[in-house]
Amino acid sequence: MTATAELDLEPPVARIYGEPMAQLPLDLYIPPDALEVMLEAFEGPLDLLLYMIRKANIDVLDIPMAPLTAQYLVYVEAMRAHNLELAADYLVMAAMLIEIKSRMLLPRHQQDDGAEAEDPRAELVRRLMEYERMKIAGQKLDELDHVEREFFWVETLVEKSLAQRQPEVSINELTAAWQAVLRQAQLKSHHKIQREELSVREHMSLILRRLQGAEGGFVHFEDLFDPDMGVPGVVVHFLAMLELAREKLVEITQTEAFHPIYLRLAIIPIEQESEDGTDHRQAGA
Amino acid sequence: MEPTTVKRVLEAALLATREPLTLNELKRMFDAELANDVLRKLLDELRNEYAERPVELLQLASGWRFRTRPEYADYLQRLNPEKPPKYSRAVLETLAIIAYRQPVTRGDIEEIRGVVVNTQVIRTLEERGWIDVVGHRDTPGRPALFATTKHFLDDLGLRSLSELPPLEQLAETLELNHAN
Amino acid sequence: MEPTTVKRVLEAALLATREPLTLNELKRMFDAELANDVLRKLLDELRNEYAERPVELLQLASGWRFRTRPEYADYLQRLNPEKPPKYSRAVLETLAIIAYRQPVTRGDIEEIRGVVVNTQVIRTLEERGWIDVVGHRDTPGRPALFATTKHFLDDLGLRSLSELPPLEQLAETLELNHAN
Repeated sequence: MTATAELDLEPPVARIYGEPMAQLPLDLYIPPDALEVMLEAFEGPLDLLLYMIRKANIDVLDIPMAPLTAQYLVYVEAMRAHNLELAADYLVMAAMLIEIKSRMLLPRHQQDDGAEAEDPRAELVRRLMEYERMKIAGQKLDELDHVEREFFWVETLVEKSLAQRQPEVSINELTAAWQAVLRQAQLKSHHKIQREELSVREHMSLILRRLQGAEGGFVHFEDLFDPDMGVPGVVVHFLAMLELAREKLVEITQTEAFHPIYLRLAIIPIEQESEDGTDHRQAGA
Repeated sequence: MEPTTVKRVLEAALLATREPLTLNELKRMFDAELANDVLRKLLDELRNEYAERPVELLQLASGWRFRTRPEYADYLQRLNPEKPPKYSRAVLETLAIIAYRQPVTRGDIEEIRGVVVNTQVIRTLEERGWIDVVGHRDTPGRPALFATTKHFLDDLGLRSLSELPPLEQLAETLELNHAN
Repeated sequence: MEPTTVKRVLEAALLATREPLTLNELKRMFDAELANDVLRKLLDELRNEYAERPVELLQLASGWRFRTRPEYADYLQRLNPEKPPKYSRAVLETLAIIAYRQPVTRGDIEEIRGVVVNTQVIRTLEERGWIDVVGHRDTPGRPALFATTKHFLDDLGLRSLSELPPLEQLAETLELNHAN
């Protein structure tokens, strides 16, 4: 807006308030480049009008329409004369100003309800004031602290490597997967899926795991039973043992009748990590 | 869990977050139920603990977050090779109209500014995530109604629209004049 | 500029940065020349000031940055509504077969599923600690026998495998489904 300061607005308009209006200087000179800058500097006709009013220190609530309109038209005419592309908004405003000015010349009639007729300038004043309010509000918004300008968000790193998320599996997902397996197996062939108590299979694993950890490989038959199992537990455990024998996964040995019964894995794991960390092979059974 | 431990967890979360955290989100971190007033008290304590530090805990439109205090901006700017965007008057005035007069249509904005609103102006604000369409007015063409977002308030470090600078009181003089 | 002010500026920068900051970048914020040893001393002091806080100042390969202490990771994770990763169908079905038919060999699993079992599938379950080798079958090649572990039961919140829906019941629903 630096160039607009050269537009000497004050003499003709400032003095008209309360005084007979002075003639607009006919030799008002606006340099073309200043006009160009002006056109860019103003956000539209309301902004231009507001500038003229504020610059001339006119009371917004009592705008002298004749000199303001004249002044405005001088600007618009100057812009046109310099072949500047004039936004239609400026011409619409010119028409509006001329209309208000002419209505000001007519005597104001009382309305039927006795209320005084509205000032022809009222709408223009309302718009000017609302625009000015928003113009100032825009400047104030700009003056507020903005992120990445006046402040920055704090954003420390989060150590994630220690907390890698593992997939979760629900019981439902697991059984659904098993159902899918069964369905496929049934569809595919006559592959027989035995209906077996799941706990038997679980105890089979328990026994195998126990035998695996046994010193020397042999475990006393009775030692494999935990009294805490209760009767159903013991039965399931025994069934599991028989199933393991049937599947040739364990060997059950007894040297003579009524002698202790021993169990061991049918196969001793071929590779075991020894204490010193080197591999050493154990003979199979 | 000790209140101090809870406070340290809150602190860790608020220092590390990439978005403001709501009370409900903060609560989600704990197994035990945490009452809102307890949480608020701890957040208040936390804010006080940072009184001497160059960062401050802020309550924003969409939650709580730490930010650097504005007096450090000049130094921190030097780390940023990118200059923060400078908005034109058209953008700022349009933003002000949407912020103070929301929800508004493009026509409303044009009426107030007295000029056609460039599409780029609206797009700039939308891309920044500061405004969005919240509905359509039931008039011919069903024009979109624009409003400011929580993100806009967050970016200005504000909790609500009521914290925006008050409008100039020009209107009152006008009304007074009419009353006479 | 007071060393304390310099330290506060460093603190603000290191808390707000999204990338680790090098000493040179940190120096860029100040008009006055800052010697490396002075800078290091201030960073050391800063690190000590945060001894009691849930974030720590770290020197990483590419520079300095604050990071939340690892012990808060579990809490912070609950803030992220990130979906937990999922196991593939192959992994789930293999796990189901091992759970319901244990002890089984890889050959058993392949026979039931009708497809070759990828080594990676078995390894995934082993690494998770959900299955292990409980023996070997006395057949050529002495294949390993897999069973589910106690850890598996713990992770699924089961006391024993018998708490899984029984096979009988599953078979019935299956037949019912087929009947329909």
